[in-house]
Amino acid sequence: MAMKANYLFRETGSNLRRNITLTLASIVTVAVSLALFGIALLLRQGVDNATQRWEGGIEFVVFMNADASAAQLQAVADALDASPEVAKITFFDQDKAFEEFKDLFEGTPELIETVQPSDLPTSFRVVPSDTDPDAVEQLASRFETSPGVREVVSAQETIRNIESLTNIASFIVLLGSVFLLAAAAALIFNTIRMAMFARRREIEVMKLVGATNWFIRLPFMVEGMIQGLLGAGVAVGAVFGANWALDRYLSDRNSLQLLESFVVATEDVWRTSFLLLVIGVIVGTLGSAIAVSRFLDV
Amino acid sequence: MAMKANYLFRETGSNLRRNITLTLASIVTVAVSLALFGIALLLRQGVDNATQRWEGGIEFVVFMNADASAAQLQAVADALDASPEVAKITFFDQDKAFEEFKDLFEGTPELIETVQPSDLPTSFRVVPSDTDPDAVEQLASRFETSPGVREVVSAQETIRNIESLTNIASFIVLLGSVFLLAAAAALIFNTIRMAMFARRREIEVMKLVGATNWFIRLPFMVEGMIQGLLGAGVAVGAVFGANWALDRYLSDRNSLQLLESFVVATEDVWRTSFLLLVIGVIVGTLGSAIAVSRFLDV
Amino acid sequence: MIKLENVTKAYKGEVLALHEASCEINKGEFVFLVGPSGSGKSTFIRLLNKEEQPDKGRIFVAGKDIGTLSSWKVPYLRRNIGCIFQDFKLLPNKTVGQNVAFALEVIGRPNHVVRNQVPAILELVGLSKKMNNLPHELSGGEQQRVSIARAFVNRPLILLADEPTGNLDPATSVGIMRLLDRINRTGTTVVMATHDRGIVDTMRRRVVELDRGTIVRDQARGVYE
Amino acid sequence: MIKLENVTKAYKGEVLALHEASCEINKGEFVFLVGPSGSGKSTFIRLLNKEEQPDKGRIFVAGKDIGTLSSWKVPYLRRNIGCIFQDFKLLPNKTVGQNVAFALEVIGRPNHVVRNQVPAILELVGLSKKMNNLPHELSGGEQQRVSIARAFVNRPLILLADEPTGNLDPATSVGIMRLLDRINRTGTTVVMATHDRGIVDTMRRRVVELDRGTIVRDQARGVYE
Ligand SMILES: Nc1ncnc2c1ncn2[C@@H]1O[C@H](COP(=O)(O)OP(=O)(O)OP(=O)(O)O)[C@@H](O)[C@H]1O
Ligand SMILES: Nc1ncnc2c1ncn2[C@@H]1O[C@H](COP(=O)(O)OP(=O)(O)OP(=O)(O)O)[C@@H](O)[C@H]1O
Ligand SMILES: [Mg+2]
Ligand SMILES: [Mg+2]
Repeated sequence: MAMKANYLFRETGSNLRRNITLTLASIVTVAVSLALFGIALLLRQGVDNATQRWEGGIEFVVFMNADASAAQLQAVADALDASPEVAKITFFDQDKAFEEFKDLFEGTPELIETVQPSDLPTSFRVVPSDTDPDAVEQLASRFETSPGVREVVSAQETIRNIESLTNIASFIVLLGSVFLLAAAAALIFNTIRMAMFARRREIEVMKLVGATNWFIRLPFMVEGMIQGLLGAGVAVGAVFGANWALDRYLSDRNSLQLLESFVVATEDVWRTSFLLLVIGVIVGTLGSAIAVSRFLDV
Repeated sequence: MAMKANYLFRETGSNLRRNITLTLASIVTVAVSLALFGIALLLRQGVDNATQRWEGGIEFVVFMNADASAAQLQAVADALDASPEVAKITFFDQDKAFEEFKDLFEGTPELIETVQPSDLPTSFRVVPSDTDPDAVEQLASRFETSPGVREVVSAQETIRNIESLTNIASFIVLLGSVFLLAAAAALIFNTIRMAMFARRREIEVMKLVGATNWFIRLPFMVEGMIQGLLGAGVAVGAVFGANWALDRYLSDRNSLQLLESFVVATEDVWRTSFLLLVIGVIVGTLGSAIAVSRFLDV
Repeated sequence: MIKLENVTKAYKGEVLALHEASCEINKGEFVFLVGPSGSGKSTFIRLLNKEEQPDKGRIFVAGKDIGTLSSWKVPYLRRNIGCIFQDFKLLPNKTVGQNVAFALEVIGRPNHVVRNQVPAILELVGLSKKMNNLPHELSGGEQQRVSIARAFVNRPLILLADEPTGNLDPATSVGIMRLLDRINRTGTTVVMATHDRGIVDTMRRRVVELDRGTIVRDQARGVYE
Repeated sequence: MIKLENVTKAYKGEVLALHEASCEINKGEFVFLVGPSGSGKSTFIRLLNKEEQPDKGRIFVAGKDIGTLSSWKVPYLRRNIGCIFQDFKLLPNKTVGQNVAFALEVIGRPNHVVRNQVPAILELVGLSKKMNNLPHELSGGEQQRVSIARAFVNRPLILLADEPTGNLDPATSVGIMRLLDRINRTGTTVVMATHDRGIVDTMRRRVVELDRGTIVRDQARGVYE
């Protein structure tokens, strides 16, 4: 094939510069498409996170009377310990409860001011080993009548609703992201084909002067790769931006502990970004290669 | 301007046919972009519907004992009637409860077989006039001790969670659809500009032969309009398809009453479709007009 | 009809394509524009068409200073000027017939006129059979003749011809020159850039010679050199 | 070197561009291809380049039947053939220098060769100053000369020239013909389609005349007609 690297880079560079309209068009298309896809992926990640957190959070809380004696506390703790269905127990004394209260109401300091640790009840947070809601309820009800217990609260109804909600949300987002990926592929390929169409005469002339298919194809592929990379780069920016915006939106409203679970780990954002770059490069390179082939048999 | 309609239609028709690659490219772009936007709009409508339904559904249920006497029933009914905070009461006798049960478990007929109407408790569904969860709870608790009442169930916790969830879902979808509309506009304009770029020589020649700007522009605008219309048509098809798929998904799982509220009214689908067609036509026509102008000053 | 006053045109500020050219062409004249390759003949013609703007000097066509012409009036100027371009400039997506018809449709001629005139003019340039072919399906000479037909078809006041016989064999060239002559006799002003010594020497019309952008000769009833 | 055996080529099944043409051209010959516009000269040349396929008959170039040539070998065939196209076929996005250099880069010539040869050949066709211009910034004749330079630059075995002087003034034409003659004398086979009676009559080489696709004359040391 005997193509000199210097020819390749010169050729690619000047093509990118000269056909600036087409270059920009391709980059915009790749960027928009991949940004949509990337955001859909993150959303799905968020939904999964939330589901996991909530499922992991199936628990019940045994609230003690404020005047429960140490012996009563110990008795309840022992009973919980002895139950094989209990996976984990956390004792929340008044200080711990106050900490949690402060976390929850971070946004409204005036509320925190009015509350004293001693106003809050002590409680046991119990994580059952079997997360089946019925089993949890049965377990919880056993402690309702223990001395010193004020109330046992389990959130089975909520959990059932939330589970079905996140199921459907996750499904919709998955569907959406697959659809977006297909749409992105169609749009990007479309754009590359149009760019090639505008340059079909040029390709024809190259062939007539004795250029082999690879000699013509390679600069187009490198060009496509760079466009894909740049477009994906913009998309990555958009994804980070969207993630940041969501973060902010959620932390503005963080009185709702529920929503915090939507936040996606930075690691996930990086992984998604990497995926977008790979897709961008592959689509750009292969798309160009395929699109140019249509005009190569002269 | 003196352009003959027959010239206009002939010109538009042959342009659409001859530049089939560009025509298809534009249609695909419009279709994909508007389909995404349309689906986002419907999703938002679904989320809104769900929110509304759930909010409208803030109610509590007073379950009576199976052996409650007619007098007890009447007493509870009267007490509810007399409360000014109650907006609406529905009495569910055992037949009605059974109907509801059948609706809920349509998918699992074996379950329906095993249940008799007499197994089900009678109940009052109470819709309070004030939907504030605290007020509802207070109202509900008043009936807990009335004779013949087995249990009063109010869903305040669930409602609170769901409200915050739907709030965020609605926000995300709104953000998504605005983003998609912007992306769609960018992509469509992009495509039109590329198509024009491929035909800039042609436009130049027309100008040199003495064609006025409008004489050149008009066929391009009609062409753009038709492409926009066709693209939007495909998008409308996709929206109907997506809606149908969602409907099916939801009705397959209709044991979850909760999700039914996601279903979007056919009227909404039609309204969205109409909107998509209008956007398609406007973007196609104006986009072409603007894009062609760039090449008109020769 | 056409007047150039000290017209200078440089491309990219370097190449002097036309330098202080002054020249007056009367209604009904037939002028040959000769000169070596790159001497500015096409530039001369493009300036008359307002395809290019002069850097200096003024140009009058049909009594109007085209330098001050507002841009929406340019199409109306061009409708009075038939132009045969050196590179033909045919519309690639229109058939031969449609290309020629386009020049008539642009000025709003009724359909029946278009339907009559187009085949007649194609007959005249010997392309009746190619009416429904696309330009890329024609030989070089055939494309050139389509360009000629399009420039003629709406009977312009002025005809600018940039090497209209460059791709034609001698016999066809003679036919085309007869046609140009006939058109000129009906009162149309003709400016024709050419390299064809034979044609210039046979016709014996006014010859304007350019050399590196300067008018070096302007001779009535002249020869090629 | 080149042999056509009963070659017939029809476009779209109707237009007979070439009909039962047989012709043998030896290594080192110089052949003029003449005939009226549309008689099939360009088609003849395009068939040798495998730009078009014949409908019937066989074509041999450099001893190989190019009808049976597998498609990946076509570029290598074309590298032995320099071609001056009637419509120039320059790459619109490359400068004059890059257009000429492209023909060398395609065959993998080292950089220093490209850097030497390109300015030399442009000097030869009189375009040293236009090295860094884009094709659309050139006059018709200048574009034609770039096309000529590109066809020459890699010293092909065969040179196909489709009206290489159509846009050139007589003086420049003579220069180009001298160049073609010189190249021919070094052993290159030249096939040139032309309308220029003067050139054919002066050079007195073999003349093949086409008329509506048929070879009507094949004369050694012939004249235009
Ligand atoms: N767009 C342009 N940009 C830069 N230079 C140009 C441009 N158009 C023409 N030129 C230069 O201006 C000079 C005159 O060009 P012009 O086309 O007028 O020549 P010409 O007399 O028509 O030549 P030919 O007989 O070869 O057609 C040439 O040197 C050409 O390279
Ligand atoms: N792609 C094509 N499709 C249909 N017809 C074609 C095509 N190319 C050429 N022709 C026709 O074939 C005939 C021969 O064309 P060709 O280009 O070989 O003529 P030529 O001798 O080169 O003419 P000229 O001197 O005008 O360049 C012409 O009648 C032309 O219209
Ligand atoms: Mg010129
Ligand atoms: Mg030809």
